[in-house]
Amino acid sequence: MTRTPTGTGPTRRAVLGGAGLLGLGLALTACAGPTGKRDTANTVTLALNRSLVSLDNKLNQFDAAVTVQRAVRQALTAIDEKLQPALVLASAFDQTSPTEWTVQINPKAVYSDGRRVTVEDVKVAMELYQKVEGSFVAPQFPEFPEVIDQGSGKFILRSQEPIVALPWLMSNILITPAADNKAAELNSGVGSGPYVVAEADTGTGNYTFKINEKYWAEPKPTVETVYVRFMPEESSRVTSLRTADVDVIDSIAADSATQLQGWRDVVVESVVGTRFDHFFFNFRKPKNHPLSDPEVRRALSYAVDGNAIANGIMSGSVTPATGVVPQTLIGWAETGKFEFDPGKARSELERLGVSNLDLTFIWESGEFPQDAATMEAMVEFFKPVGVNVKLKQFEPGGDISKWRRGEAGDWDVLGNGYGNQTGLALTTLQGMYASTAEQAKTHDDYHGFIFPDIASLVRRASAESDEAKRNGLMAQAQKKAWDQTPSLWAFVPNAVLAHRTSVQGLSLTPINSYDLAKVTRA
Amino acid sequence: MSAVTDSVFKKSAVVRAARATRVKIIVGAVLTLIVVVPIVLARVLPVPDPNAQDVFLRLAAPGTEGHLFGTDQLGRDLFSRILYGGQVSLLIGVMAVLVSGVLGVVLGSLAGYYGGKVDAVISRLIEAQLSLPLLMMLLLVVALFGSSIPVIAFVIAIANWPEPARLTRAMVLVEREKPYVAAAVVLGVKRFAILLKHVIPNVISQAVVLALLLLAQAVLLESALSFLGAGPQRPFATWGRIISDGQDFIGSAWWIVTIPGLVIAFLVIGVNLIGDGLQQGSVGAAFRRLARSVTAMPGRK
Amino acid sequence: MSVIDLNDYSVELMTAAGVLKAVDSVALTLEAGKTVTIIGESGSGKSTTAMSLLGLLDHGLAVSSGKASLLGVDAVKDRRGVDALRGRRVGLIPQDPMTALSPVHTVGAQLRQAVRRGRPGTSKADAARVAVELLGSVRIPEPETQVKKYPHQFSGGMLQRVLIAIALAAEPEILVADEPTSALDVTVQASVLDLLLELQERTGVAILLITHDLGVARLMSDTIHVMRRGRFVESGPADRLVNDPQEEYTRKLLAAVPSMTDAPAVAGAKGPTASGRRRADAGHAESDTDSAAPAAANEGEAR
Amino acid sequence: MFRYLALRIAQAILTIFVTVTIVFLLIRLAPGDPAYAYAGPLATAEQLDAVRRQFGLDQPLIVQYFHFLGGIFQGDTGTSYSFRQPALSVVMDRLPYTITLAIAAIVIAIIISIPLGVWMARRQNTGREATASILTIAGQSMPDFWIGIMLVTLFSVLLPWFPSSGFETWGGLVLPALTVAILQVAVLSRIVRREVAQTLQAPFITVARSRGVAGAGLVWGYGVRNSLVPVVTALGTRFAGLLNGVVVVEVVFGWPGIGSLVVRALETRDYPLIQSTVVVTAILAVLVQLVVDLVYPLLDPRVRLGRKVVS
Repeated sequence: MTRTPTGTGPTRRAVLGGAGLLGLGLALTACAGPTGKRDTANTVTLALNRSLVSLDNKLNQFDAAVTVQRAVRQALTAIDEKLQPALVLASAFDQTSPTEWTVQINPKAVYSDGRRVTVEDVKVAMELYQKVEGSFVAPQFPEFPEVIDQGSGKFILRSQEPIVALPWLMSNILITPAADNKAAELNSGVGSGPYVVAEADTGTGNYTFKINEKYWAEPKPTVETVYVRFMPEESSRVTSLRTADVDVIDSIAADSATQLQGWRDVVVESVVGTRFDHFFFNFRKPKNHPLSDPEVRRALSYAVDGNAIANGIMSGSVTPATGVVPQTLIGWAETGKFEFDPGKARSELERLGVSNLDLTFIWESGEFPQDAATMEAMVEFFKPVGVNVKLKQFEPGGDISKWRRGEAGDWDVLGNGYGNQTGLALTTLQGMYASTAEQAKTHDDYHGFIFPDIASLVRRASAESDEAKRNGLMAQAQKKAWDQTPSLWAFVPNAVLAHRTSVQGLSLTPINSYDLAKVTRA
Repeated sequence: MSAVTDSVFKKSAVVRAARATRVKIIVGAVLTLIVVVPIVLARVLPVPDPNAQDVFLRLAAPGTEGHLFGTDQLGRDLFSRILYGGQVSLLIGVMAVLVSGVLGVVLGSLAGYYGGKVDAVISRLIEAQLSLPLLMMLLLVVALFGSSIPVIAFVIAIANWPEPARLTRAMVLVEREKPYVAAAVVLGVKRFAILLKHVIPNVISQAVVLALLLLAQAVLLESALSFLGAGPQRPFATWGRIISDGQDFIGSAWWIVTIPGLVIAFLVIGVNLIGDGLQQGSVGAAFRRLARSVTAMPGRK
Repeated sequence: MSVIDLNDYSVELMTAAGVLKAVDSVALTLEAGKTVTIIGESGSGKSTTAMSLLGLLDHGLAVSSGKASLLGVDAVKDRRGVDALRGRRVGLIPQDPMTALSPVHTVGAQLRQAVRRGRPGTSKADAARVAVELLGSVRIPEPETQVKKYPHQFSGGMLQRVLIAIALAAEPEILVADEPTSALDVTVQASVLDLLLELQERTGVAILLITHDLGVARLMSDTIHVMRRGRFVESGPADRLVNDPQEEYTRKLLAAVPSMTDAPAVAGAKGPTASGRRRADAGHAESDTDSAAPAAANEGEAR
Repeated sequence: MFRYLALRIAQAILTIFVTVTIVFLLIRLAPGDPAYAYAGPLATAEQLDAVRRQFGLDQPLIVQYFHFLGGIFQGDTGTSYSFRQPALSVVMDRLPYTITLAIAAIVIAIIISIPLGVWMARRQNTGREATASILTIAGQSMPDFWIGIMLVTLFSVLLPWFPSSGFETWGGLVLPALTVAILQVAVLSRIVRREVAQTLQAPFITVARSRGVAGAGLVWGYGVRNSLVPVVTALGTRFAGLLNGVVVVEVVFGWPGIGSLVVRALETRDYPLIQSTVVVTAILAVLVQLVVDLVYPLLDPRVRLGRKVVS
């Protein structure tokens, strides 16, 4: 025992007091009690799989967050079950000329603190959405229209080129009082939605909403309090639903869904989604590289057993793609089916003179349910074809984007998911297949997929106000993209939601969100 | 005619202590061998390929169609995945023990033998290491330098070297005072040679027990790291990863999570029991007294 | 009536190396008010005999046999009986005072505990008062303040006095003194022995003394048993044994005493006390105790 | 006594300084660029440069280091990339949860391990003690995340008694605290057994028995009371360890403590958050160690009163 230097020490009581106080102080002041106040009378608890850092979607935008964000803030329009733009803050939204849309703000629209929704609010919101770096919403606008105030709540949205999808795109611009808005994520503050933020704890990712007494629109919300909790582990979301600690959980894997199907007072709802998950080739390859040849890409795609993935690993919760964008989107065109024939894959590769090919697959964990398992299955699919596949998994938020921009290591196939919040095929086409050479200069293109003819078709379509002509242009663009075999295999996952039977009125839309105002507690 | 009959003798403290030690070592050896032997013989045993998948036989319960432990989310045989996964876990564990053992013994003996400034520096390092938030630091290193097997083994070694260092230092402190060291000095043997040839060999014998305890700790640490995602690259799976992947199927396939955990527990309990048994046996007394003289430093155990 | 009566008493120790007969059929009787001493080199089994008799050896280690009666209780078979005697009718004075008291309890607390155990029914206040008196009776200055002190704040000699006070707290009929002065330096030894003699005289307590120091044996004992490798080599009245040893071993033991006539006159601890005069007329010259115990046998058992 | 404390405090500051510097260097040496983490997947090239300038990542290492050290003294350890708030406030928001879990676990551990340890010490080497010893070794040998998952499987999935995640109701604390407590009970009971058994061999125990002190009075009054110093030291070390956030258990239970926070911070290369967490945990660990050192004198008069010999 360390022999301490002797000396006249303080009396025992003094030392006792000192140590006791310090220790106790450390413990007591910093203790935390339970966060949730579970009076289960008229409340609903939602469990999200990602931490909802903000309540307006300037930067990140993931499926379930839309439901919560739209409960507090609203946009001029909203996408309904049939993926059409319904009017919300706007009482009129008409295309008065190819490059101009005239919009009338609904006179009844007021914020939860009584302030009226003004044109200035829309103007400031549009500007701030552009200022946020890496925003998910901004790149979907071919260009940002100018807001011209016409007085008494009326204004014109004027752009250089016609923006056919403007009503759809404006559903993502959430409106906040101009004075309170900032070029950053807001995790509290005032909105015009059915609920107001009573508590926001970004530390734990938990929020508490109360009914907005002054809600201007119909239907009026009936559930008194809504708790939003962050639960990253899917297994704990599923078990919490069983123990009724949570009422609604979303984006759950097929296996959890099948587990919950058998459970008495739980209902699983699913609808084919608008997200496109695929194993996209890296197009930034030198000309002589085998992967630059579409026929080699086609041959490789024959090795993938789509049925085993769709109905085995994902037990039927996804639909194999029959085109280059989800079949649920407006303007989708069927371009062909994926084929599974390892023999044909081997013979084609031999014909094309490709042997002992090494491929590197990369993905960010959590991109889509069972992503890691599917990637491990890919390794096995390619063994009989004589292709050696190596896997590289990235953690969420890690530096995968550096690899995707071609600024880090070389890779061949990327497991990627591209969400769609507008319901239009145009938006996904613009995002994935319409990159320009100029964007490639700063590595902002979509993995080197640069085909000027496809890009010009998409641009012409987005400016074509006549629907039939527009769909024709888009069909051509999709056919051309399909012929390039952009991905090994692709699928459209169902939007899946599970909730306790005591909670009703959850009308799940393909963009994987629902209107909280319509939710009722039995 | 001694009054100590057999029945009396059997209840004597000494006999009971010896029996308890023997029981521990036997139970420990059995548990360890049950796990280690199949893992080492994995290549020879009639075990299916760990990566062969049958997607339509996924999440099958143990015993279905010859799968002893059932199948995982890709229909791969869980028994063979645990065996091959075990090879990596054991390899990492053994490598970590070797590195931390060597590092610990070298630094420990330097500190013990030369004392003074050398001892101060090394002891401060040991103390600083104990106050570092261990798992955070390991995760940081693995997250930043990639998760290959050597990196993980090295990281676990970094976590475990203070233990052997402290105990070796204590042993050397005692050995140094012994007459044979003084005699060697008189004979003009250089100080370092004395340390190397005489002092360390004496100390090594007691280090064997320590190696077992370190192996147990290394295996636990490796499984925690790979549970948190810091394991070797996919599709290869160590125990920790099998459990973390299996978490999504607790409801429908409880065995994916349960069995690998049991295997880890069996191995680590076995190794700990052998270590504990040896510690109480003949080596015990001296070893324990030394260990206690070391508790002057804030011990971790 | 004899307070201790041992006949053909043996103690066997079960060690890793097998069964070891530490005490081999010894015989001994201790009369009330008398002092019997067992003298022998370290490892001769003298302490084992005493400890085993008091039931202080672990049952998993030591097995006693033969006939042994302690105040009428059968020390071999009636373990519970012996337990009841300890701290009431039998007291022990340990060898090394420095390690004999719990370092984290005050001297007073341990003394009060002994008093309340020895004299059932004493209230807390009375126990405190008796404790202070006892410290006074063993010649400890300002007992009121010493009572609140911790063992590590006392010297060896003072601690041994405290231990004697503790042993006497229960007014025992037998005091077993296991090498009470071996750990003390010579100057302090004399005062402690003197205290013991005085207390025996006053309370008539019987003393079983264990020592390897011939000087101490000659000074204190009525009967002496010389012990070697677990057996009594020679027993007899103190004077007869010292002056006319029969056994070869006893003679060798006595010869080992260095006869330094010009030993430095050691200042008595507190000058001649009353008992000092008693000893003078009992024929033990003051100088005898000064001569160091036989050098050979004085290395004290390594604790 | 005070000189002893001053020495301990100086050592503590040195340890914190070393810890913080190691973390700072580790993060900067490793590959990976935080700008990407902050700017998000679709950021353009000049947006990335803007981010690097904003956080001073383009400065030379030394400048960043002194900026970082300066920041610690003013309580500003940078803005967290993923939370977009001062990193220190994010850590302090979650620290109470880790402390609550640590206290709950250590209280359970104390209540069980001390009586268990004493019970084992008194029955050294009997059959029952051997089984108890093997059980405690087992408790020490099971991976804590696996214990957590098993408890969730048993008490949440099969028998829905306790919540399996988060801390909404007090029930939420039960499974995580139990998971952490099992390992601590295993370790602490073995320490208590070893210390008490060793104390019971001490000479003053035999002398106390000679005074008739026996049974619980002897084992607890003298045996346990004299083993408190090593036991309290072990308790302090274990508690300091727990305050670093039992990372794995927090991840399994989605416990909003600093353990699970740091795992996310590592994944998202959130350097300011990693650094802030390590600074806070290092200070906490050292604080608890100081409290334990303060408690030494209370338990051992030899340390408190020094050596004033009464002769």
